Amino acid sequence: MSVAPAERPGSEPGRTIFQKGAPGRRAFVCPDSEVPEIDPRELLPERLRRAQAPALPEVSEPELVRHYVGLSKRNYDLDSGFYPLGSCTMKHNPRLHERAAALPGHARLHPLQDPEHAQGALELMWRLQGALAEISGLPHVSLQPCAGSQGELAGVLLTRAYHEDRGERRHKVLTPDTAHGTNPATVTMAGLEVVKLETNGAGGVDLEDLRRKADDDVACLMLTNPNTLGIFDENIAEIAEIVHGVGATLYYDGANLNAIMGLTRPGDMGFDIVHFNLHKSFTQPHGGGGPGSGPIAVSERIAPFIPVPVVARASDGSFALDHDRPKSIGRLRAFHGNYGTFVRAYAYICSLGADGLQDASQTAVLNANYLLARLQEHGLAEYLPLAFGELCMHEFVLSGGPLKRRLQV
Amino acid sequence: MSVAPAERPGSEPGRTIFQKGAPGRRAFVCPDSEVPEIDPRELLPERLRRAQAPALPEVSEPELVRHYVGLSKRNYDLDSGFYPLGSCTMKHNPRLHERAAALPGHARLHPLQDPEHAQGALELMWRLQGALAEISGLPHVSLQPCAGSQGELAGVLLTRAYHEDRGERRHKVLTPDTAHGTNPATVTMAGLEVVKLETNGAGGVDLEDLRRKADDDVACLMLTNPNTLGIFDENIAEIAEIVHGVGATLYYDGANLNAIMGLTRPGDMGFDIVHFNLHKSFTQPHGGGGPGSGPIAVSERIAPFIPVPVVARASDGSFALDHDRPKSIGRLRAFHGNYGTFVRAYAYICSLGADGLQDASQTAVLNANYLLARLQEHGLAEYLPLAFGELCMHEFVLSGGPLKRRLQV
Amino acid sequence: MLAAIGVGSLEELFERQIPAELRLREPLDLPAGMPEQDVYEHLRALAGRNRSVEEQLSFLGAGMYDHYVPALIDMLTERSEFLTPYTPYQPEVAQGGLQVMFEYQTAISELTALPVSNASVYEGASAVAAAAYMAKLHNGRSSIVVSEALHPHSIETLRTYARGYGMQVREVSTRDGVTDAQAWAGAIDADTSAAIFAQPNFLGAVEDAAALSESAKAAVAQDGPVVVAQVDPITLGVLAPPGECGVDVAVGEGQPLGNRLDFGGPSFGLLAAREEYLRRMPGRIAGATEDLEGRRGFVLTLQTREQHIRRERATSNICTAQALNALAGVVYLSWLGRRGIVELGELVLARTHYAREQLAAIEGVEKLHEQPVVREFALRLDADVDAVRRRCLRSGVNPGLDLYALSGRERDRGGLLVALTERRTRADIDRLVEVLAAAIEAERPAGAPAEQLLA
Amino acid sequence: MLAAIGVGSLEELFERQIPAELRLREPLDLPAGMPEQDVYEHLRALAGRNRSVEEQLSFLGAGMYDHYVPALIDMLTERSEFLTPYTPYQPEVAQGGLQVMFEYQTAISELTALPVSNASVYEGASAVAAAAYMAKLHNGRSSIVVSEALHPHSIETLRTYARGYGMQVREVSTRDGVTDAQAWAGAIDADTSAAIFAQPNFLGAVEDAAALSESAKAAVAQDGPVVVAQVDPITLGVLAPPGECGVDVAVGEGQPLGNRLDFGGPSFGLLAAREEYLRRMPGRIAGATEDLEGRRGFVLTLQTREQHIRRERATSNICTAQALNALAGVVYLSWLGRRGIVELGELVLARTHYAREQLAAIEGVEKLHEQPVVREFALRLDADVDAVRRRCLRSGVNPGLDLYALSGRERDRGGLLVALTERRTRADIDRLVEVLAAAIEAERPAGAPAEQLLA
Ligand SMILES: Cc1ncc(COP(=O)(O)O)c(C=O)c1O
Ligand SMILES: Cc1ncc(COP(=O)(O)O)c(C=O)c1O
Repeated sequence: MSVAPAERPGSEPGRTIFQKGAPGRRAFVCPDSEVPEIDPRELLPERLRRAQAPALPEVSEPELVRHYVGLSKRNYDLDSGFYPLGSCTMKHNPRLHERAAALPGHARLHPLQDPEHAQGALELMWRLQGALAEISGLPHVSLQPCAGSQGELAGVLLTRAYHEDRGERRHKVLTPDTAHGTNPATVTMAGLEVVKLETNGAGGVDLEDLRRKADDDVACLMLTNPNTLGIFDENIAEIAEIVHGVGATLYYDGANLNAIMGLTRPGDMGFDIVHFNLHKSFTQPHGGGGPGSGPIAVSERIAPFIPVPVVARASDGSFALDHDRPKSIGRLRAFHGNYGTFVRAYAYICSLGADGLQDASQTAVLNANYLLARLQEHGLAEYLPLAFGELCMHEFVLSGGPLKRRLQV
Repeated sequence: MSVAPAERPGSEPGRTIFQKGAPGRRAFVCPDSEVPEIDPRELLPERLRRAQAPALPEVSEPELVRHYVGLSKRNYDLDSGFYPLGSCTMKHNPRLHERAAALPGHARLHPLQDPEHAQGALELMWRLQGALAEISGLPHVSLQPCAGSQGELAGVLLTRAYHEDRGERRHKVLTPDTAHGTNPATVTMAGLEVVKLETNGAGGVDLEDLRRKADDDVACLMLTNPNTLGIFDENIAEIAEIVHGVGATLYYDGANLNAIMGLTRPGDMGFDIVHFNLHKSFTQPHGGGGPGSGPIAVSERIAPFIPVPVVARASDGSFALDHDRPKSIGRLRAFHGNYGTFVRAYAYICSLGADGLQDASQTAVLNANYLLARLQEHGLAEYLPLAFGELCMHEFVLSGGPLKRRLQV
Repeated sequence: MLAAIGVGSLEELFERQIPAELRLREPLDLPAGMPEQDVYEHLRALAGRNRSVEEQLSFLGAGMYDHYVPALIDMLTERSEFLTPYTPYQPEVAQGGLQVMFEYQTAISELTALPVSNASVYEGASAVAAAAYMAKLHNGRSSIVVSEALHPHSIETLRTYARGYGMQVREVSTRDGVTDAQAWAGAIDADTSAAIFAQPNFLGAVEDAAALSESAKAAVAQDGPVVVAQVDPITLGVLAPPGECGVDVAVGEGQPLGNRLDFGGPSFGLLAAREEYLRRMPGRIAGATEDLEGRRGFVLTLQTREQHIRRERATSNICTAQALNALAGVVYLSWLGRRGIVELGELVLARTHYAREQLAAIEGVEKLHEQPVVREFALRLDADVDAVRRRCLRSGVNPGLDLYALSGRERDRGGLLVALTERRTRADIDRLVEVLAAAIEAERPAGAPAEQLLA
Repeated sequence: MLAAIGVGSLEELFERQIPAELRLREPLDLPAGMPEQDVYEHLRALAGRNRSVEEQLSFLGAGMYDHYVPALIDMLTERSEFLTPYTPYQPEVAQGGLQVMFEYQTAISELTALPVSNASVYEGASAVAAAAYMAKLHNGRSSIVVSEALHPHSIETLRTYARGYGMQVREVSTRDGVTDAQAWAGAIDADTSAAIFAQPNFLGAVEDAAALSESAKAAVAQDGPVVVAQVDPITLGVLAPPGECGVDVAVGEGQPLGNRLDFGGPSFGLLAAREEYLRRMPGRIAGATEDLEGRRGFVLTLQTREQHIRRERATSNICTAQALNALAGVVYLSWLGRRGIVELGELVLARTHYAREQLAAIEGVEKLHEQPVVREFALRLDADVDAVRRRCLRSGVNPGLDLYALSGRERDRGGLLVALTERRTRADIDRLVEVLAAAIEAERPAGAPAEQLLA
């Protein structure tokens, strides 16, 4: 027995692929080895060999397809409607990006291909670095981090390296108590200590508390701006002054960057380090929890420490991976970052251009604010999840411009 | 207003794409013309111009995607389970075929590309012609027909041309009363007359009736073998003798060909013309009603009349489209046939090979018979649709061989 | 299982059914089966021996055009739910597909300005033959008048089918690139079942569709012939639609609407008509209905026309047609939208004009006709077209179709048919001009002034 | 809408929020937006300037491998229902994704013979660092012992993270291609939190995993270090799995399992462990549960480890990881199946052996070590590796990795790392042999016998 009649999508949930099929069945047909046969023990001594095959599923190709198509139907996806959760950081995922990323020149390019045979990929990364620098107002970019939280880790390690390079060992990192959980978790992993900051009535940083806590032991302040209510911290200039005043760095959690692109820039606000979530602000599909991508952009003073490699353009116009950065904090992963996500983010930036990005942000802010207004009106602020679906949709009313179609808030 | 909250899949069915979106909205961004602007009336006189834009939908890209993804979810598909209808002629649709057919060298090849720059496509067609000839036992193949019914039309027109070439005008075509509706419809369109044949107890042709009706006016007998119950007409040799005896041709409706591939061949049974349903026997996905493909294979005596063009191999090994067939019935369509379906059918034949095709047929027959036995046992023969789903599944019990996984009955 | 059937072995099962002398004694003479990766590599190698429009700057058209297919179409047509289902005979499990058909019909109807559309026929050439059969069923007359400026494949297909229908086909000649109005009116008589022209026609020229329809109807005292236009849907954003030009039945090749080239197929044929032809239409038609609880739903309607029910008296034998391709078509039209189809039409119109003027300015090239053109145009070269094309091909440019090579008609000698889409940029056009000019220069009969040769 | 918010214009909305001096006065300095077709052509042009494994016969490996990705994986990962959803925080709308995670974990667990697996980490190198953090949380010790025969990127990544952890990294040298057993045991002491080796290692050699684990544990009287193995999942059909070799935590790069190369990412990192490490694991873990009506369902479990709840005391900061890539992984493993993974392993093993022997027979080439190899092996060339590679590249063959170019370590000079997959046929190997032999012949120091140079 295999796919029982009851195995229609929706019915009998929970039966896994391991419970389907039958012994000996499989989809894979193994090619001939074509090479002279040799005693297996000569190839690999018994002692190093696996004794029993791993108990992987045993299913035919149609069973396999049906099982996973069936599971897919038990997911709720962005292409069918809005999310009750996370929807305001989620964008429409244009299918063009999938098509472009699947081109063999991108998808089947080996990461260790000689740079002269990967000029297109390196150029794409270089252009993305440049675009992210321009968007953030911070000139130096590393595409290495695999997701936002790894970008944060890079940021805190950069801060450490920066201070250590100046002979200082600062151990405190200030984070508002409303910060995303990855912020404090990152601080610990980077060997520093979290010091919580109070939030004021408007959801911003409590300046009094900040002044109290900003001392010579503070390495960094991590901030998200605008914050989760879509409110821009109007004191940001003052905050920067205080933080810089004690010699600390200012870190920008870029998860909400899509609200300000083209309107204002973290670099101009005084931030030293920012991470981007390409899977939020730049249409990398969320995949039900990844893949993501968390590039960082930094100011001049942080630049010597950014992870290797960085894509550099030589005077002859060719592109190369620059590993020769003696003060770098090093690598965060193998190879050069989640290139497939770069293709999509870059495609998004090309599609929208400067105007389109600004339109996208304006629409996002307008909606966030409208949402806020409506929530207050209805006294529903506590019940965001339920109200989201209806309200976010009004974004459509606005999107008249030719490019706004790509904007989903 | 656009995608209302209620517009989740399943709810509010029936709202069409025309009822969504808002005036002025669209997904398409038009490229710049880049050429000097010219008075539109000079380009195209007012009189020839459209006055009002057609009332096509006005939706954003996300709305468009959601609408059609939503509609797709209101379909029941082969990748989720078996069909209550048509399932025994439907096969698993390997995804490899879609990947191969989408390669730009296949998918983005213009039909009027110079043959020297389409050698791969022509070779594929030539190989497919050869494989279909081998499978059917009939040496000459035309890939032109767009589907089974057009293959039938080709067949009847070929029969007419054959007789007319011999100076005969025969106007009757014999078809069993159980024949698929396309058979009689085709006969009429081809300008001939349907004469119904009685069916005997075993579901085969009633030989007495055949002898009675087979006369000099009969152009052709159209037959499906095995018939819809999976039963092979054991009198086929005698039938052929009778039909050929009066100078008529024998046409094989190949919709059930997947039951006999590699076991027996229409050509060996005495058929003159056969059509294939690539969308049934050769895994072209059914697409909810097309595209299909209905190549035909014919015997030597019918060969001079087959549609143009045919792919021919020159002595230097190159491939060309042969239009120079003076007795041909002509074209049935523009260009060279549904090439995209050829890629898939050819991929299927390559995957299975001779053995695999035979395995596929044996499994199909075994199942058809098992089905029959079970139906009789349960006295359910009249209610095929409902019983199908459960019974066809037992096919899996058999499919142990490495290649059988591709076989879905 | 064997026991249930009542046989002892697989062997016995076949022995008892297929007479021994008919059973294959040897395996089929086909190569052995291959693993997926090998099949893929084999098909990739074959693809590599084709030069696609990605590898060549191509101005080929003549019925199929290299328009951009938006990525979302691939995504939708590759969804199992659209790709793999059977024909929607059971509406309760096929509402999605049926609604797509309904929407497709609506879109085609809007585009052609004709009230009814079916859910697609095979493709553009046999669609002409299908329309002729509708005319036959409608008025029972026995001759078909067709402009010779249809695509040659359409005329050849019509002739093939017409032999079956028992109808005569009469071709009407052209004059300066369009159907000769006098010859047209003269060819039509009381026995004319259908009068067929193409818009734009095979030479790229825009016909005076309204005038052709009117004169066709006026040619017969009582009831004129069924006027059939073969249209290019992508031009209907700028060209007066058939429904507003007196046309009764519009047919056309649907490939330009979101379908890839695929070396010629599969694509779809569109077919729309005035209301009175509804019951003569071939193929499937989806209709809206309400279920018992008052919910809107869709079903295949008017099935009594079809072969399953009416058998030899069906309006057509067509069964499986082009559902998935028609899906691509309606998604494409929705992607363009009401404004987009006009903008795209204007864009292609402007580029076509530009290309035509630039090319006609080359020494040794002239326009084959002076009619307005919208997406394609014919030139006459003062040199051997085949030789000129070969030179261009060596430079990576396919300058278009050698008219004579396709049609085999003497009058097409020297003709080159050049097609534009939004994919061919101004830079591409300029490159074509450059390459073609050089090729003609090289191939032109030395010293012969163009005028003499062309006279 | 503006009224509801209480502002008069969009302008005002921003004025009232973003201080004037911070607002961008000029548009971003980025190119103007482009239509879809232009973006596509631009990205296609960039792709065209890369040489993929389709355009080159490539024996590159060293962490990512060109295995055949079955077409059904693309189909599944491109389905909107898998591609576009958010993280499954709301199980009632994400049962599909959660069940996939659960199945993935089961498959990784079977493959590694370790009872618990998480739902993936970023990739293979940072997975090593993640395992080291688990060790730190587990035993609080401060040093990490690592075989130098890990991929250099893994060691570099570990060092980056270790600075954050406040841990020291000690590298253990190799001997004849594998971790030096004596040095290994000698390096481990009571302060060693984790002892890490790779299987197979960076030079392609199969380590004696059981012996390394045992000696690591034995090196400390009471409680030995956490033994971590970085494995290549595709080899686990033939190699003794970590769970049967005394390994506590197995990590690895998941790319070979149904993920494309993508110039290095995204892919996924696998991480499995003995039960006692479950609560130290980073990232998401899906668990089976029953709903109120007794139906089986899936949820994210043990979330109290995670940063959302535990914040600065979380077991890791990892949040978004590689759900879609892990889906590809479990589908691939299911496609191979229980038998397939063994067959594939044996196939690659046989071809690797063949290639190694054939190549080592070339004059001027020798094995870099004599250890058994399963899918990759290191050679030493008696010629400048860079020059030899360039010659091969000109013939369309990428013979593998220049070890020194990647690692920058003197001892790697002359080293070439050659990887095999089921995609490289015997004919491909024979071609490599031919091309490499010719290249070495041309580049070899004249007359110098190999033995001297290599001594
Ligand atoms: C505000 C904020 N910061 C950081 C992150 C972490 O990013 P990632 O999940 O890519 O690691 C997220 C999202 O998860 C977030 O919303
Ligand atoms: C027995 C039989 N003959 C002919 C046909 C017609 O084939 P098509 O639908 O491809 O025109 C079919 C299927 O529809 C069929 O089942």
